[in-house]
Amino acid sequence: MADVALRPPLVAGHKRLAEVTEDICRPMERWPGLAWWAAFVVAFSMLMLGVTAVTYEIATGIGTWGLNTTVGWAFGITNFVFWIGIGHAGTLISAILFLFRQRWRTGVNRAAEAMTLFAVMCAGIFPVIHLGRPWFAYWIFPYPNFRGSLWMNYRSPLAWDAFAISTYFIISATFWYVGLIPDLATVRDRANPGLRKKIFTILSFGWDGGYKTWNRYEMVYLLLAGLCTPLVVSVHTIVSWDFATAVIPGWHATIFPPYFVAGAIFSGMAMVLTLMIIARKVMGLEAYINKRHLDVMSKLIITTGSIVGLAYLTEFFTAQYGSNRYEQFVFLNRARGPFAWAYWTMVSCNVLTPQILWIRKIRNSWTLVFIITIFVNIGMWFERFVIIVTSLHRDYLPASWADYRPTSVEIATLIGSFGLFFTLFLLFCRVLPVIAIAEIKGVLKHGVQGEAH
Amino acid sequence: MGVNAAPLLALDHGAVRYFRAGARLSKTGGHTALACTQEHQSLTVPEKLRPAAGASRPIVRETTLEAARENGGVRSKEPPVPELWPPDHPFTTHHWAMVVDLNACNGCAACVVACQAENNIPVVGKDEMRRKREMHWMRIDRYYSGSPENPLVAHQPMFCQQCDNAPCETVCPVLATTHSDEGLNQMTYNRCIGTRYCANNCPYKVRHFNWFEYSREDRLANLVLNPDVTVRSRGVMEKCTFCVQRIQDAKIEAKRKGRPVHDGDIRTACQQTCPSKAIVFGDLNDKESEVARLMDNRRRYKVLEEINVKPGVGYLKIVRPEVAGGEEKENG
Amino acid sequence: MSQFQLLGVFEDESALISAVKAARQQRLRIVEVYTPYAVHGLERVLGLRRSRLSLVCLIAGATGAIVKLWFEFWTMAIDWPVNVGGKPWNSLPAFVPVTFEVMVLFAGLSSVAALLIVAGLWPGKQPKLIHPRVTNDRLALLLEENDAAFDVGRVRRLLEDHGAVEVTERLTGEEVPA
Amino acid sequence: MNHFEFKFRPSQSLIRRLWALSGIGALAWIAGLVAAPDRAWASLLMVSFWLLSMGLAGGFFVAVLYACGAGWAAAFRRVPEAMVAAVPAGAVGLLIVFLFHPELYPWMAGHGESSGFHAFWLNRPFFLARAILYFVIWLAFSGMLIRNSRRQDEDGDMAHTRRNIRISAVYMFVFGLTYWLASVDWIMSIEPEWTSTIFGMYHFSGMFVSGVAVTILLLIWLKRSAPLRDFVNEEHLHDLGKLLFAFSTFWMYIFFSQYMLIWYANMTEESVYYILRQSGALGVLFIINIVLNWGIPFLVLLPIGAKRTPAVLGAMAVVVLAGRWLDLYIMILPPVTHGKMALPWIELCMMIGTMALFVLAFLRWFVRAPQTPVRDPLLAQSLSYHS
Repeated sequence: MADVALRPPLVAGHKRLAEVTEDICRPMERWPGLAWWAAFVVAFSMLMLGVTAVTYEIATGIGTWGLNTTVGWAFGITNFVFWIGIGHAGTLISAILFLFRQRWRTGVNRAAEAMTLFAVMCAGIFPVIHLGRPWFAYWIFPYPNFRGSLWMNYRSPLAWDAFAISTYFIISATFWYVGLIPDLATVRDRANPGLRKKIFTILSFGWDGGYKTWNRYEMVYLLLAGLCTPLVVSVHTIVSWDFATAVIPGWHATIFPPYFVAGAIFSGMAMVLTLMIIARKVMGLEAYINKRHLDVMSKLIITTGSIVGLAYLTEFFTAQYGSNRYEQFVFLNRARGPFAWAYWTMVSCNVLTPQILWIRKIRNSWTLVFIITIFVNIGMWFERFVIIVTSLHRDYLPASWADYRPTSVEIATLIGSFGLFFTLFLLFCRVLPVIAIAEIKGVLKHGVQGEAH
Repeated sequence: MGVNAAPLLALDHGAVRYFRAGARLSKTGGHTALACTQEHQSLTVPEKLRPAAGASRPIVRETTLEAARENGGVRSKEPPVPELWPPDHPFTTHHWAMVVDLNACNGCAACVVACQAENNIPVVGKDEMRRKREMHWMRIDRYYSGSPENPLVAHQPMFCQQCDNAPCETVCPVLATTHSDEGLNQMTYNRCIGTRYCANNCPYKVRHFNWFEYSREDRLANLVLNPDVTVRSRGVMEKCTFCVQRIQDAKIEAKRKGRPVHDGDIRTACQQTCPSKAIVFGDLNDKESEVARLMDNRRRYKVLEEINVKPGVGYLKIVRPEVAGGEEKENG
Repeated sequence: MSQFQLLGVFEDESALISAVKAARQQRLRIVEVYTPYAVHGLERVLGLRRSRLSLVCLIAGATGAIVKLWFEFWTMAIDWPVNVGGKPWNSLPAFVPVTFEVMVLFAGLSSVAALLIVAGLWPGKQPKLIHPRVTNDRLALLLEENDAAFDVGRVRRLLEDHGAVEVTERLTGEEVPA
Repeated sequence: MNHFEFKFRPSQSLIRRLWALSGIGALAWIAGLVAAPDRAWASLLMVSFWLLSMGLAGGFFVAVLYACGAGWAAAFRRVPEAMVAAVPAGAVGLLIVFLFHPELYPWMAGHGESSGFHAFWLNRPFFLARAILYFVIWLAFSGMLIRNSRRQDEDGDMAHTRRNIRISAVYMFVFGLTYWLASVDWIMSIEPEWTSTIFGMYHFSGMFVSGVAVTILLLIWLKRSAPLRDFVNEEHLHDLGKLLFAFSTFWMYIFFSQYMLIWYANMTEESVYYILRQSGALGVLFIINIVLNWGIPFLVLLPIGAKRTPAVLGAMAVVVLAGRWLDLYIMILPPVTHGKMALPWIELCMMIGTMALFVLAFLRWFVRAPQTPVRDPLLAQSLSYHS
C-alpha cells in the first residue's frame, strides 16, 4: 500500500482503452477552433518575418548581421545552440527515461520528440545561414567530386557538428516515426474511407497489431533508445567542442561537454514544460499530463539547473585559482564588463530562479512553474550569448577588442525561428496523435492496482 | 575620414594651397560617430577588470640597453617546448618568417598602405569602419604605458603571424585554410564557405572577412588592382599572405636562373615600404639570412608564444633608458 | 490448403494472457495474437524468442565505426595529406566524434530497416486487419486447427471461458469485412 | 523483535586474515618511508583518497536511491550504507598526509610564488579547515541518512523515508560541490600550475563507477556467504551491471573530453600534464588505464547475459577497480617521481592493505544493523523486482 501512496497512477480517471483512443484522436479529427487559428496566424506571421529576414540576408550578405572582425559569431550561433539544447529534452524523455523505465514519460514523450525534431530543424538552419556563402554549405560533407582528392577536414569541430546534427536529426526522426507507426494505424482504422484513410494507410506501413511484430518492434525501440542516449550526449558534447577546442579563453574549458549537456537538458525540460502546460489546457489532456509530470520535471529542472550553476562556479573558480591572466580576465569581464547585464540575467534566470522549485507548493502550481520555465528559457538563451560573445569580444590583444550589437535582421531571424517552431508544432498537434496512444494504453493500469514493476 | 576635402583647397599662382585662413569652428549641435581604426585599438585592461595573475599582458615588451647587449646580443638556447603532438610536419625547403623591430617602428602606417595597395584590399567605407570591419591585413596596434600626463607609446604592427600550430587551420571544416610546407598559413579563397571559425579562433584577430561584395565592376578604379593578387568575393575570409605572390615570383625567377633563392630576393610590400627598416622577411632555413640572425637576437620575442601556436613572426623588444620594475617589462 | 481458424476477441490483457496460457497448455496452434499495444509479459507466455535484431544493430554499428574511422584516416593522412595547424597526420582523438556519429547512424537505420524487412512492413502496404478494433481497444487471439482432434466447440468454449467477448470462425487467409 | 534474526556475524578467521593483510599494507608503508619516502607519502594520499571515495560512493549511492525513489535497490541498501564506514578511515589517512608531509604539495612547501586568489585558496590553515569541513559535511549527511534508515527498522515509520528523501536531495548538491573542491584541493593542487575545469567531474565519475564495482563484489560475496542470499537476486545484479556499464562509459566520456580538449589545443600550460604521463613506461600504463576502466568492461558487459552472470559481473567489477587504482596512480605518482617508473611494490602492498581495511570497516558497520532494511516501504517492491 505504501507503494501506491508514493506513486500515484500515471493516468488519472480510470480511462478505458477506447476512451484513450477517443481522447487523443478526437482533437485531430475536428476542424480546429478559433484559438488554434489565432495561434497559427501569429506563428506563421513570425515565420514569414524570419523568411524575409533570411532572404534579405542571403541576398545582401552576412554583413547585415551586427558581426565584426573580432566578434565573428554571436546571435546566429547563440540561436543554434539554444535550439539544439531545446531539442535534447525530447530525446532525454523518450530515450533515456525509457531505459530507466520511468513510465511517466509516456504522457509526454510523443510531443517531446516532435519538439526535438522541430527544434533541430530550427537549429540546423542557423549554421547554414550564418555562412558567408550558404549555397556552398554542402562542401562540409565528404562527397566524391571531379576536383581530384578533395575531401573535408575531419579535424574540425564544425565538421563533427555537421555529422552530429544530421545524424541526430535522422535518428530522432526515425525513432519518432517508429513510435508513431502503431498510432498511425489506430488513426487509420478510425478514419472513414477517403483521402484521410488513404494517407494514413500509406503512413502506417500496413501495421496490423500482430504480436510477433510487436515483439520485434519492442526490441528495435529499445535499441533505438539505447542508441539515442549516447547520441544525445554526443551531440551537445560536439556542440560544446565547437567552442572548447578553440584557444580562446572562456571557450577553451574542459568542463564544457558535461556542462553543455546538463544545460541542454535543463533548457529543453523547461521548454517541454512550457509547451505541455499550454497543450494540456488547450487540448484538454489534463488526465494524461498531470501533477506527477509537473513534479518530476520540476525536480529535473532543479537538478540540471544546479549542475549548470555548479559549472558556472567551477569555471569562475578555476580561472581565479589558476594563473592564466587571460582566463581570469574573461570571467571578470563577464561579471563586470560591458555584457555584465547579460551575465547576471543568465545567473539569475538559470541558477537562482529554479531554486524556488524546492518548495513543494510552487512545484505544484501550473502557473508558477510555467513562469519559471519561461525564465529558464530566457536564461539559457543568454547563457549561450554570454559564452559566445563575451569570450570573443575581448580576447588576447586589447587592440582588437570590439563590441557587438545585434541588428534588426538578426532579431527578425530569431523571431522567425520561433515562428517556424510553433508553426510546425501547431501543425503537428492538428495532424498527428500528440500522445503515444499505444504506449499510454500499456501503462494504463500502472499504479491503479498497485502493480509493481 | 570619408569626407571630400577638395573644395577647401584653393589654387594660388598655379599651385595648390593646402592651408586657408579665416576658418571658424562652431558647434553644429549634431552628433556623428567617428569612423576611426586607431581609437579603438588603444585600449588597455580597465582597472576594475584587472586579474590577480597580472594586470598587464606580455604583448609589447621592453628592455634596457644593458640587458639587450648582454651575451653579445645573442639569446641563449631555450629547451624545446614539450609537445603532445609528434613532430611530423618538417619544413624541408623554406621556412618563411618575419621579424619586426618594435624599437624601429614609429607607427607611420606606411606598411598598412603598402599592403593595401599590393594585395587589392578593399576600401570598405565609413559605415563599415564604424562597425569595426576594416579589411587591412596589417594594422598598427598602439599601447600606452606610464603616467597619463607623460605616456610612453608603443607601436606594434600586427598581421597574420603565420603560426606553425595555427589554431585557425584546424577548425576550418572545408580545408580552406591550410599550412604550406614552407611554413605559410595560406587561404584558399574559392574553397572558403565563410564559417568564420578561423577568425574567432585567431588569438591575434588578424583575419578579415568580406561581409559584403566589396569589389565592384568599375573599369577605372579597377586599374589600380594588382594583377598578381586575387580579388576576393563576398563571404570569404582573407588575411596577410606574406605577399605569397612575391615569394612565388622570386622562386620562379631563381629557378629560371638555376640558383637558390637568396636572402633579400623577396621583399614583402610592408618591408619594402617601411622607412625605418623595422620589418625583415626571409627564410629561417637559411641560417645566414638576416631574419634567422634576428630570430636569435636577445631582444626577440613572439607575441602570445605562451599558448604554443608557434608564431612565425618575431618582435624585437623596445629598448628604453630605464624600465620600471627591473630588466623586463610587459605592457598591454 | 485452407485451415479452420478461430478468432477470440478480448477486452482486457489479463483475459488474453490467461487464454493464451490455456491454449498453450492444450497444445493448440496459436497463429498470432493481435493487440493494440505491446502487452508486457505476453512474449514469455507465448514463448517467443528474444529478437535477434540487436545483432543487426551491433554488426551494423561496428561496421559503420570501422569503415568511417578508416575513411577518416585515409582522407586525412593518405589520399590527400594536408597540414592543418600542425596536427599530426594520425589525429585519432579528432577522428573519434565523427566515427561515433556514423556508428550510431548505421546501427539505428539498419535496425529499423531490418525490422521493416522481417516484419514485412512498407509504406502503403494494405493492412490485413483481423478485427476492426484490434488497433483500438480489442485484443485478439487467432487459433488454427492443428490436427483432427481440433474440436471447434471446445476451443470456442475455452476462449469464452477466459473472457472472450466475441468468437468467430474463419478460414486461413479469409478477408475480414471492413 | 524479530529483526535480530537478520543479524550477521563474519567469522573470526576472516577478520584475522583481513587484519593481517592490512598489516602488510602498513608495513609496506613504513618500509617505503625508509626506502622511497616521497612515493610512500604519495601512496598514502592515494590509498586514503581511494578509501574515502569508496565510503562517499556508498553514501552518495544511498542518497541517489532515496532521491529517485528507486525501489529496486532497497533490499541491499545496507551494503552501500555500511560502505560509509570507510569515510573516517580515509579521512584519518588524508589528515596524516596533510599534517606530516606538506612537502607533497609544492605550494605548501613554499615552492613557487603565488598571489591573489591562488594564494588565498592554497594556504595551509585554510586548506586544513576546508578538509575538516568536508569530512564533517559528508559524515553528517550520510550519518543522518543511515540513522533514519536504521530507525525505520524499529518503528517502520514512513516519515523516515520522507525525511531521507529530503536530506538526499540536499546532500546530492552539497556533495557535488564539496567533492569537486576536495578533488581540486587534494589531487589537482599537487601540480598547482595546472588546471582543468572538468577535474571534479572526472573524479566523480571514477568514484561512482568504482563504488558500484565494490557494491557488486560485496553483494556477490554476501549472497554466496548467506546474509543476503534471500534478498539479492539476479535482477539486482543486472541493474548494478547496467550501472557499471553506464558509468564506466561515462568515465570514458569524461576522460576523453579532458584528454581530447587538451590534446587539441596543445597549449603548453595544459599539455604538460599529459606529456608527463605519456612519457616512457607511463605511456603504456596510460593505455592500460583506458582498457581497464572502459575497454574491457564495455565489451564484456555489452551482451545482456553478461550482466546477469555473477562470475562475469564480479570479474568486471575487479577490472574496474584495478582501473580506478591505476587511474589514481597515474594522477598522483608521476609529479612526485617526476615521471620515473619504479617497481610499484609500495603502492601495490598498500593497495591490498587498504582493500582489507575497507572490508574491515565495512563489516564493522554492516553487522550493527539488520542486513536488509526490514521495514522499508520499498522492500517488497525490491524483493519482487524484475526488469
